[in-house]
Amino acid sequence: MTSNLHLWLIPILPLIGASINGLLGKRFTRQVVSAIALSFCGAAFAMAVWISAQLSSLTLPHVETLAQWIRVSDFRADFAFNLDQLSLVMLLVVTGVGFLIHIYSIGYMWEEGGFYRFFAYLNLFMFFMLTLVLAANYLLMFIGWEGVGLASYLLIGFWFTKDSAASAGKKAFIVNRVGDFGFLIALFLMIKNFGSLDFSKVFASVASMPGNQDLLTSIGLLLMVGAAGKSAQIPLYVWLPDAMEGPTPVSALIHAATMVTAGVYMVSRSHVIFEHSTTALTVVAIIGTLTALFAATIGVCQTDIKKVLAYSTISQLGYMFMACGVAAFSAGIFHLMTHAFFKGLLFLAAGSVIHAVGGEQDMRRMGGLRNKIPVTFWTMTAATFAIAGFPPFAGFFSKDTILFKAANSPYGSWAYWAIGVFTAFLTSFYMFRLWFLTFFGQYRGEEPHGHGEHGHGGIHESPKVMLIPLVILAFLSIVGGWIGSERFDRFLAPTLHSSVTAVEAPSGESEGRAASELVFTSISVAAALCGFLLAWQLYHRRPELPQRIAHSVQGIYTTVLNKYYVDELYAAIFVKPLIDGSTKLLWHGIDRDIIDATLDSSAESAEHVSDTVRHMQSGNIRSYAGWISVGAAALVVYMVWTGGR
Amino acid sequence: MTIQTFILVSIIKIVICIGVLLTAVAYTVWLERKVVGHIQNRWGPTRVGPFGLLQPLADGLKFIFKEDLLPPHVSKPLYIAAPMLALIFALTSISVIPLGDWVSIAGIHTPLQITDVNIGLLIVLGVTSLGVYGVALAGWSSNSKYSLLGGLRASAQMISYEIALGLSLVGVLVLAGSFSLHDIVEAQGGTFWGFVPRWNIFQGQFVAFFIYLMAAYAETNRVPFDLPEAETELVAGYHTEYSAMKFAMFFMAEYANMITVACLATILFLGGWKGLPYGPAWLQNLPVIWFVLKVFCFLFLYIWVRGTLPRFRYDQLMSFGWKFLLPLAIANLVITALVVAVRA
Amino acid sequence: MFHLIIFSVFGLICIVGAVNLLVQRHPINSALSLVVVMGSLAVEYLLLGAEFVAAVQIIVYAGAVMVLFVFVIMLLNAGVEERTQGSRVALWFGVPGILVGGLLVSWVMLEQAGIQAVPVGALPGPPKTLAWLLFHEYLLPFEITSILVLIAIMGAVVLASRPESVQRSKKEA
Amino acid sequence: MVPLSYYLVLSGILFACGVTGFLIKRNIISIFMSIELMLNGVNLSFVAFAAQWKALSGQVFVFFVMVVAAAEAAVGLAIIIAVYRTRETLNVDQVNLLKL
Repeated sequence: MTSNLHLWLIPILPLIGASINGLLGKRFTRQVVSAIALSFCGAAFAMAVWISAQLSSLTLPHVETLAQWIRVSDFRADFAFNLDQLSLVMLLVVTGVGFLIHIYSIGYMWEEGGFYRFFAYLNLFMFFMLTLVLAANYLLMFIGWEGVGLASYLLIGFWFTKDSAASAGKKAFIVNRVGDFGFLIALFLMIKNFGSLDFSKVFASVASMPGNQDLLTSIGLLLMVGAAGKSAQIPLYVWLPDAMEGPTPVSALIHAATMVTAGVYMVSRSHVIFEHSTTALTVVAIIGTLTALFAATIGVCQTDIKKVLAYSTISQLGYMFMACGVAAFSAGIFHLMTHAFFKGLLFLAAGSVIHAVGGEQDMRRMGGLRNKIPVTFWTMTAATFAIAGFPPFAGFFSKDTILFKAANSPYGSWAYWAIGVFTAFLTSFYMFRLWFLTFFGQYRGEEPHGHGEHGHGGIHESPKVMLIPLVILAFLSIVGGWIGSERFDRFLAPTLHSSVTAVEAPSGESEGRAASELVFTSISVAAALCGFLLAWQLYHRRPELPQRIAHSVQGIYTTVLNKYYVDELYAAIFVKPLIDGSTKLLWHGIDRDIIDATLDSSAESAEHVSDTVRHMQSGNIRSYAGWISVGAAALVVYMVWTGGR
Repeated sequence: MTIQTFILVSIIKIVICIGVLLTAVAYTVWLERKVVGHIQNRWGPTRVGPFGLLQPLADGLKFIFKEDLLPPHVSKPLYIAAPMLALIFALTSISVIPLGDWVSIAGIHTPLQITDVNIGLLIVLGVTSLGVYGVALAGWSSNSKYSLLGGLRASAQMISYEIALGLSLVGVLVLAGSFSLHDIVEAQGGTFWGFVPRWNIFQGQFVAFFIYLMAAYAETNRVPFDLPEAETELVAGYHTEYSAMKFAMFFMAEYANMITVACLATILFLGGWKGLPYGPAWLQNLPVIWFVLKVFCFLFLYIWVRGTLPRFRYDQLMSFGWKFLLPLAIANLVITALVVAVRA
Repeated sequence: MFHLIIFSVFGLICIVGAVNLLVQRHPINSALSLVVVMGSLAVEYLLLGAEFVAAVQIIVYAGAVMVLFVFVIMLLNAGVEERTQGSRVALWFGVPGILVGGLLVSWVMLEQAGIQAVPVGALPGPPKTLAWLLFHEYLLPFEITSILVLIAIMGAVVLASRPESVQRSKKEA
Repeated sequence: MVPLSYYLVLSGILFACGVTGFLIKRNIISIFMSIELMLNGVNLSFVAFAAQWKALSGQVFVFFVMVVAAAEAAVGLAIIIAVYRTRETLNVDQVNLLKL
């Protein structure tokens, strides 16, 4: 170990902030609360920047053990933190975007009750997310994993008096549990077979025993189940759209930029396992691809601005998994980073829009906001172009890389690519649909009234504190991709050093590769352009057209509008049997008829007995004393009888 | 010494003691009236005999010949028993008081006290603590509210001050290392630096002496602690309903108690029969005279205080006893014990 | 012989006092009988040589504890006992029970332990020896009982003092 | 020379009288006095056994019993006063709220 970076400080700082705000925040003014939250989060960000500045002098991976945790015979898990290129990227994204969103939240949440609570939760989330990212073993990572789930639950249900918010929180939590279950079993398998959960040891064991395909496949698939839960992939994606019940900054931070990408991070982190199991990789790729397409189609029909963004998030996460599935992990992480920028921005801008129109989220009641909230409009525009994949915006580079890899990687296939391109077209279409519906045309809603008492009625631009993060993120959304996937790949290579790319790199003919890359790029840009044009045609030039189309394909439209009835399907298959079973069998059958009945009858018999015996309790001291003396006499008689033996 | 002579000697001593004590009681009354009279610028008794010296005799005769009233609705056995109890306990405690050292008269070697027991002090304490029954029962059995209040006050007051009294004596006991009154006096022989007598009061026990003084006044229901018979509020307290000989018994009991307490103070703090350590040898060895002199001084102090001080209020009495005397006594005990321990 | 006579006389006084305690219906008479019992017990202690115990018995029991009883009886102006029929159990089971137990114990004592006799002043307990025992061997129990007494004093003060609300209303009235 | 058993029987009688008093007396103060009587009976047997076994600790125990009895008397009488203040009676048969 070269030097001590005190990595543990990075997660602990937000935890301190959370504790101060959570325990004492009720007495603080909003200024103090926000100052505390910002300073601790900002300190974590500053530390991340400081560490990246020192990167050249470090030997990576850099592992620091803070304290012993669990030591059971040979098995040990410590509070250990791991810094390498991958976690550094995640660290910067999480603290950076998180810090910006903290700033934004001050403006967004200023009027809300429970201000201190919100920031306490937000800082708590940062703590867990940083723990997840920096963990040097799966167990600590799991703590962060569960912790972000908790923070997500708390923040989705932030307006817990609202029924839908409360149940959305529960839904997110429970669906995540399904995924965590898979993750946990994967951990158990690792402990059993590798005797350790340290990344380094696990990967070393995996590399040294490549023959054990079945084991690695099952671990990989179980990990994928966990990742699917956290990152909202088929079949566990259903919680994410509902999670939009939370405050918009939460959607931006947790449900777009950071937490939902934890699955991608985890799969990338475990790339050694996946690379040794083709089956697992294929499953990841298929799930990613299908999710991308599936969510994109739903997104086309959604009218709620945040729901569109939610499905778009699912779809983009699908891209990332697609990248992971074709062993292009660095491409996935690259997309993760750019996505954090532009999707965070999209949510924040959407929040700004919602803020502007007084809490309205339905795009059909927006429109023509371009001139009224120009800063929001321009930043949103940047983000939209970025997600749609127009050069030179950030999304173009990452998405393009993924599509290229999907076709060209040894694990890739043309099918992935084709679906990916179609999804890109859909993405472009629904994003521009959102853009046009929101900012162009005529304003279709009522005058907002929510802010009447604050003396600035009407549609209005958000305060500076919200706009500055928007601008910064817009800047990042534009330039974030200019690093270039090649350079990014090289940077991450030590960590995500894959046998596949290692084999491929020397054999690649760079000439032909550049040429084919250009073809792929043109195709994907063309798809994005098509989407843009279609959206322009349908929602700007001839806004009556979508209605007619919807009528003509009524069945499909309703199905898509109702999200393919997946929620209903799950309710019928899982939820209802579970509720019925627990009601009829566990509650009525076992709890009431067996356990309660036993206890009740024993209580009743005790009552009967005591009812007869209680007459001895006359409340008269002298009769008690009488019984005592009778007892004493009996003892004396007994002792005399036995002769004191 | 055979058992017969022992019994004979004991009886002789008892008779002498009782006689002397009763006479002393009578003349303490006379002394009090005389002294208080002079304090108040009066003459006191002058008519009966020279200086009124036969006054106690006249009083006694009067008490004997007065009608013995028995008020209605009293609890008769207790009403009669109460004054007797009071007097009996008052007289009993004199039995262990040593008036002087061992003497040999007609070949019989005997102490100048009825009996010397090794728990003498405890017996005095025990018997005086029983004395409260007389007062309390008188108060209760008289079936009168003044009596009852007097009895209540007496019992509460005596229990309270007994603690301070007992604790003040422990210091002396620590110095002497014995309960026997004879031994305690013997331990006070000799002098400091040739001229200060080695009495306990000069051995650092002056605080204890002060506490003893206060507590003794309270125990004997004397001014300034005569709440049980405070005539301005309770008519005559516990003996309101008593008259004639029964009243006389209470009266005698009170003065007998005073004398006992004075004797005890003399023994415990003032060196008992030990004389001043200077002067001719015969002057130093006048045992009974020295003792009587000291007792007289103590009694005179009693009377002096009575003629001078006003009566306490009852709550003042209680808080004085519990909040001042008791802590002071404990502090005195601790310091004495420390000094003894360091010296040893 | 002399010993036995004294023992019997005071033992008899003891028993008579104890029975009188039961028979008397006025608590003050019971209390005085109890004083008598205690006094004669002190004599028994003297017979056994426990002179210090005897003295303390008089001072503490007769002189303090029982005075306290008398004081409370006077304070509460307790009258003649009412003959209420509160408990049949106590009368019909308890008393016969304790009589049987007591008789059995006495019988066993007389049968089994009657051989040894105790001379007068069998075990002199001079105060010094007792004090040595008390402050060396039994120092811890001694200190513990002192704490117990302290607590008892405070408890008694708290229990017997009138509740503050009552005091205040009295003052206002 | 008095046999030890006489002392013990005397102490047993006193104890039995105490218990009987506890059982038949109604006045709470009398009942309390019965308890004191029991303690006295026990004390006598302590002293007697001390003489029997030539062990002074028996007498020491008596002191402890006395101290506890004194403490008990103080607290007990305070309780009696408190009970009298609230229930206005000293008859234990009427202090019977603790039933059914």
